[in-house]
Amino acid sequence: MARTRPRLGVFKFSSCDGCQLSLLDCELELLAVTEAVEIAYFLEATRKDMKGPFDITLVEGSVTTPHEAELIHKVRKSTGTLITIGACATSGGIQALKNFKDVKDFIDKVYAHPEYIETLATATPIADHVTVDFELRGCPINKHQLLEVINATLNGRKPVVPKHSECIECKSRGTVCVMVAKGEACLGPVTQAGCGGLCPASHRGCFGCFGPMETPNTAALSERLKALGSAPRDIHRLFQTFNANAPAFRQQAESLEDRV
Amino acid sequence: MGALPMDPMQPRPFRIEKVRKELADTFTLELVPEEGGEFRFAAGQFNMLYVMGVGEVPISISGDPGDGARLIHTTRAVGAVTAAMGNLKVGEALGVRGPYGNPWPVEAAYGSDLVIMAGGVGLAPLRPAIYQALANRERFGKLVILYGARSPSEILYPKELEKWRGRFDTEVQVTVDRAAEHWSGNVGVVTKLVKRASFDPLHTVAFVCGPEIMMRYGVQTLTGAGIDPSNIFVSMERNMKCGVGFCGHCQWGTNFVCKDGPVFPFDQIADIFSIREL
Amino acid sequence: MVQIENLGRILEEHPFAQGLDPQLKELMVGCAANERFDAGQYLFREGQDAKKFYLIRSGSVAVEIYSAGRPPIVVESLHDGDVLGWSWLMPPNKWTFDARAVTLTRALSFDATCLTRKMESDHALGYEVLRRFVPVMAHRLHAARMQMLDLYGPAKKGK
Amino acid sequence: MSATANRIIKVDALARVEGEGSLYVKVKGDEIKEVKFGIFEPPRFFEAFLVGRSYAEVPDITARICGICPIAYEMGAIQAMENAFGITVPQPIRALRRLIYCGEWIESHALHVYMLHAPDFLGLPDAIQLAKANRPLVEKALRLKKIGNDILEVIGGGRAIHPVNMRVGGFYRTPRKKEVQALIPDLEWAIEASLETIQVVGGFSFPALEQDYTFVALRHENEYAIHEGRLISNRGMNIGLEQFLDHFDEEHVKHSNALHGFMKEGKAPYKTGPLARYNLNYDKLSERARQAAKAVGLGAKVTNPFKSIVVRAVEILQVCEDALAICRSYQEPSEPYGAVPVKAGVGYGCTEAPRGICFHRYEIEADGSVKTARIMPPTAQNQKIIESDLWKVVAANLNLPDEDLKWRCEQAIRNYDPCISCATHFLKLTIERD
Amino acid sequence: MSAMPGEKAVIDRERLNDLISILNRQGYTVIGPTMGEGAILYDVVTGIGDLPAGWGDEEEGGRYRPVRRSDQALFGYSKPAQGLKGHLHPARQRLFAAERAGNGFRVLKDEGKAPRYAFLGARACELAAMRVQDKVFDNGAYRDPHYFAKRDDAFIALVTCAQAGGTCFCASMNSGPDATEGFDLKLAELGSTFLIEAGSERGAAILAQLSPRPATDADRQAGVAQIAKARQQSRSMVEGVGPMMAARLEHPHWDEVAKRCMTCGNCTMVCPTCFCTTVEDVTDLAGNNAERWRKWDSCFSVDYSYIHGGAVRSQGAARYRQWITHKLSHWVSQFGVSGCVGCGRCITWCPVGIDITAEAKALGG
Repeated sequence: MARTRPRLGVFKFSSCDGCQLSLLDCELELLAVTEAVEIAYFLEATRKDMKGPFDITLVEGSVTTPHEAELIHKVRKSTGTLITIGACATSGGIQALKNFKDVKDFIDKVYAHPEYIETLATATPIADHVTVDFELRGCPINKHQLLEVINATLNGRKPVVPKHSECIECKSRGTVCVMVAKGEACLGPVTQAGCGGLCPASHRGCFGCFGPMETPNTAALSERLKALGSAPRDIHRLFQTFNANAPAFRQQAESLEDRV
Repeated sequence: MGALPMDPMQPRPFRIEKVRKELADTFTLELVPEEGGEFRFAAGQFNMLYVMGVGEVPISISGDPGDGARLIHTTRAVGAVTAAMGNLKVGEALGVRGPYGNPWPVEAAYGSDLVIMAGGVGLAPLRPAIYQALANRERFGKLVILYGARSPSEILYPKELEKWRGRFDTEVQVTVDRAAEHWSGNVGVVTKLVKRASFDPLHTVAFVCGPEIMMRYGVQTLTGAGIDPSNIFVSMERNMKCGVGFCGHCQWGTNFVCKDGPVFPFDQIADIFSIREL
Repeated sequence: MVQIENLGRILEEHPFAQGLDPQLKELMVGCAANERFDAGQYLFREGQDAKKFYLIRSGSVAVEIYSAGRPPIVVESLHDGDVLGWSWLMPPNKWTFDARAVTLTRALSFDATCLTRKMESDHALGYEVLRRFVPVMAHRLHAARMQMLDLYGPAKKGK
Repeated sequence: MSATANRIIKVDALARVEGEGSLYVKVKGDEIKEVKFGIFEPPRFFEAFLVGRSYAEVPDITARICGICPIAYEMGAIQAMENAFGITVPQPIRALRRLIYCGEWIESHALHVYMLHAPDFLGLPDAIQLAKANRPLVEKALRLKKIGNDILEVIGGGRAIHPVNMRVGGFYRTPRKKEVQALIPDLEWAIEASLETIQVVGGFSFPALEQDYTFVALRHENEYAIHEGRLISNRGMNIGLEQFLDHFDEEHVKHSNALHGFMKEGKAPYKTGPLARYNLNYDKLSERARQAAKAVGLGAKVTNPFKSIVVRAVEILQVCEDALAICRSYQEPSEPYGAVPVKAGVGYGCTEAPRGICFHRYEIEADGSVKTARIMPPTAQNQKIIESDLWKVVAANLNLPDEDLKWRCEQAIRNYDPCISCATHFLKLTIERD
Repeated sequence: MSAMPGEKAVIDRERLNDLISILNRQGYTVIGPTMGEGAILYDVVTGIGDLPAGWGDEEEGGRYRPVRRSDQALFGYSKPAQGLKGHLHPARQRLFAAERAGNGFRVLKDEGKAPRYAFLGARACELAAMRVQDKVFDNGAYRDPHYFAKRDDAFIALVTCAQAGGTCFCASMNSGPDATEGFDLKLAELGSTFLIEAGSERGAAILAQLSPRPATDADRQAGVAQIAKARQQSRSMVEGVGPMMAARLEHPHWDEVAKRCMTCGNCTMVCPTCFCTTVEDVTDLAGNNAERWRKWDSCFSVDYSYIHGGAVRSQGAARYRQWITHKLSHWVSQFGVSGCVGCGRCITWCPVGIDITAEAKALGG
């Protein structure tokens, strides 16, 4: 059966561009994707500026400016399936570190004329502003998972994007656990799978690019990391980096704050 | 070495002969094997149904075990696979593995009264048992069908229920949770029907299928009415990925629901039936 | 009195009176009346004073809630052997539902004022009547909860 | 349209650049009143986040400044830390670093040359249309790009964007010999593909524009500088990294969320990136790269910014050759990383990102935490020179209709392969004809 | 000499090279212990030089370290980090491919040939684990062709343990350190020689080519002493654990464990008997080709027990209870054997060191 080509929009909010680059990085599959969907809006790839509505929209980045807070509602209205991609869009990303600090102080640190800068006090995930149909995690997202989500959406199936721990990926590929075999601090046991278990395979602990797994027992991991010799301040930083604003990581970092 | 043993994980394509919409979200498919031949099963068994590229789900068989020419499944669209199944059209194909699982012990109930209690789409897995019981009506004492649905418009197989009710030898009672005033039937929970049904509890076998909570209270009511737990059978639902005991997902206590069930005599599971998150 | 004898026999046959001491039964019969309702006729309506209760002998009765702008919703249907109404037992003694005969219904009704007086002066009767109402109420509560669960509907997606 | 009509040309959201930027040009008659190359990519405050973090975390955090050139950030930060702690890495580690950087260059340049810039020269909106016109070419381009990513994945620990394997002192894990050797056949193919690329883009027609630029680039005695060297210019500057801030600064202008870099001397704009590197390090290009450049008419000097696409193609060839040599001679280092003697101090790092020099300076506390951080990405440094190019392009093309002029301006900006996400801490085109 | 099954002989350690070559010649891929990245791992071995000579291991709850031995023993460790499960029951396995055909689809024949494995250095507990998984994948009604394509023909050269690892408790599970059946060859490393016996005819045929000499009484005694020493284990499984657990499905201790358990699933991944899998449907973008893959799953994932609407085991406590009660108790009802072979990997590789023997004791007390 021939299917009609759905229209795809790719939008960027505050981010590093890496997640949308993942789409261009699907080198071998990219042309197939452009055959399966009509890329109707994707600034990084085309100057063709076609208007909505879109059947599928990928949104990268978090909401950090008043303009973005407005724009996301327009994007939501013009799209069928809205898929957020990456840590920024799903938890606020690295720039959510400002949620824990005084932003004015930050602007002063970076810019000579703070009065030129328009920014919100927080960096927030897209789902805090509009209804999101699917969240794809990662800093950056895994391009295979991105293809899977697009593919599943086109084929009407549930994307295979597990929410269990990173450990299961590590063990499935036969990586030796760096926490057990080396005493490295690792967020793997509380982090959602998806990257493919990269850090432990590179002999270092996971630093949580994919955010908290389902039902993460961050307290138990903190206790173990302490026993392995991590200072509370180091554990705090571990939880407060790329998915600092994800509730489970945020709360665990907060619970360590009085000991930092 | 001779021919390789059949791979139980490989589906056989069946062609859709007929699609019937039963309720807003529930439909019945009539299937015939592409390779030809008959499909034999026992009442209460299920198949793993595969929609190409979408996935596979366990669905109980709801046709007549006496009729091997057509495989009949009634399904509610609740997830991606069942939704995709609902979009299939006559002439398209579906993968089938099965039949799997323990059936309703219809023959073991010969000589007794038979009470069939169903809730919602739980009537679908019981329909084969009803067909079988009706085909062998003379072998039973009383035959009582108690059915509860959410509302009059959500009663599954209403015409057949009416037909069965019209038989002089079968007691059919239908109740709904809520109704508008034009509904002249029963309103209330299905368990309420037990009290008014006529059967001899000491010589009765009961089959119960519906949502787990309904089955819990249903069994309670039936045992309360005096039926021995070993004569009450329930059909359980658990996550299944293989249907043959390889994937582990459907474990429930010592049981694999796929091969030890889905139909269990209640006395065998009474001790775990109410344990949470088991 | 022929009528009372009849009522006594009728009460005797109703599950409500099972195991009730004959003396107490007699006390109850003194407050009873035989009633008949045609299909569609209301036994009582919401908000009216609840001065009676009914033991249904035959037929079926729909317990309904009315809401403006939509047809009444039937929340339960009662049949032979069921007990209808307990609002007479407690203040403000007002019916909280409508009760409508779905088919020709015959019922034994009991006058609340009469029975309440007897129950107060004869605590044994009071105890026996209440003891029979408690399971009826408990059962109704349980059934209401089950209906509230909306068991047969498609499962709601978990978050 | 009368000669004195107001003309406003706006590009609210520039396409085929990394990140979000805009252009605003205001023309009255034949006189250009204003050219603003703006970056409305929201500010992300990296320098502020870094304060108080451990030195060890800085490479991973700075990687997130940019998904296009994370190596530039990771490596700049790593080398700055090593500079602060007095670490020199052994030769095999250095070679692996160059190899992974070659990967980023191949990926980024192939992406820019084919997917982002070439459609301008062919009058197409994007590479998808290019694929319709010449599918084998686009497939080759994608394979070339993929080879860059493959290097990034093998050396970087499994992913090309925000690789996880680089650390202060070396790598977390050094790849096995067979993993590196597996790259060789593809790199051999890539050399042929890059030669073909030079021919294809060398055959484009280039708008006339010659500029007398101040070029700034890294210079290394033994190689085409990528990740190490002194900073030199065509005006005689030759400095160590620690002197960078004595010569360069950046200012905050109203129309942009990115700071604009300038040379302190004369408060002058300067140019970094492929053209600067080519002009300053022509002698360090491989013989084959020089010959291939010559074959499409490129000598030792190139001052037409539109020819940057050809220079990028030449650079792809250069790094493919470099990468191949490294892979062929690769021996597994005895240790993946050396000791890190943490101490208080100041460290500088500067590398050639695909789009130009990326400078880092950190002050580190005795416990290894960051006291201050300063990062100057290439696109921020190039902002002033982009505006200068645009003045010339608009002036030379005032006869063009707005749509064509707009496109020409965009093309001129894309000469720089601006990476706007990184510059924030960067574009709408608005051309206003007044 | 010709070796009969059960008869003990002695070979020099260099003969292992011959053993590997003979197996290779017979078409087997030989899998054996190697010093991998950070731990001893099973991998392809082509000669004695690939074996982890002089390496041992230190293991305790949540901790593993490879350590140098004072000698050059080839099998001087307790057990590799992950067992042999991955070879017979791979983490990912394609079940079938399908392509659209007209209105329907066609299931394509899998032309792939299963690898022929010889396991050199398999431990008794690992052999026990295979025998447990055999029962799972041939449960009377159904036999899994994917598993048995590799298992039926697998050659097992068992090496008995010379010492117990820090987390081993096979002795109390009756699954080690020695085995009496199920192997083709059984070896025990005695210094520079191996005590060897055949357990099958094909084992005997190969043994005959290894220039064995008859074992002396001293050799046999050394072998017995070695097993006795390996039997000395610091951990043991509490007696009667099966019925005990079945009676304690509702017990406050589950919540205690849940405080420590991260539901990360490491225990299930390293367990040599854990067999659970989920399936993954893979399609091309146009939807014309589809594949169905089976991959390892864990009862610790929420999705594992998902039925429309929600998961049956939403709580960590329930998931831990499922794992341990299945392993130690329900397995016996299902398959007639315990699901635990006492290898102790779940203890070693639990990031927080939860100890199955300690939890069983705590639950029984």
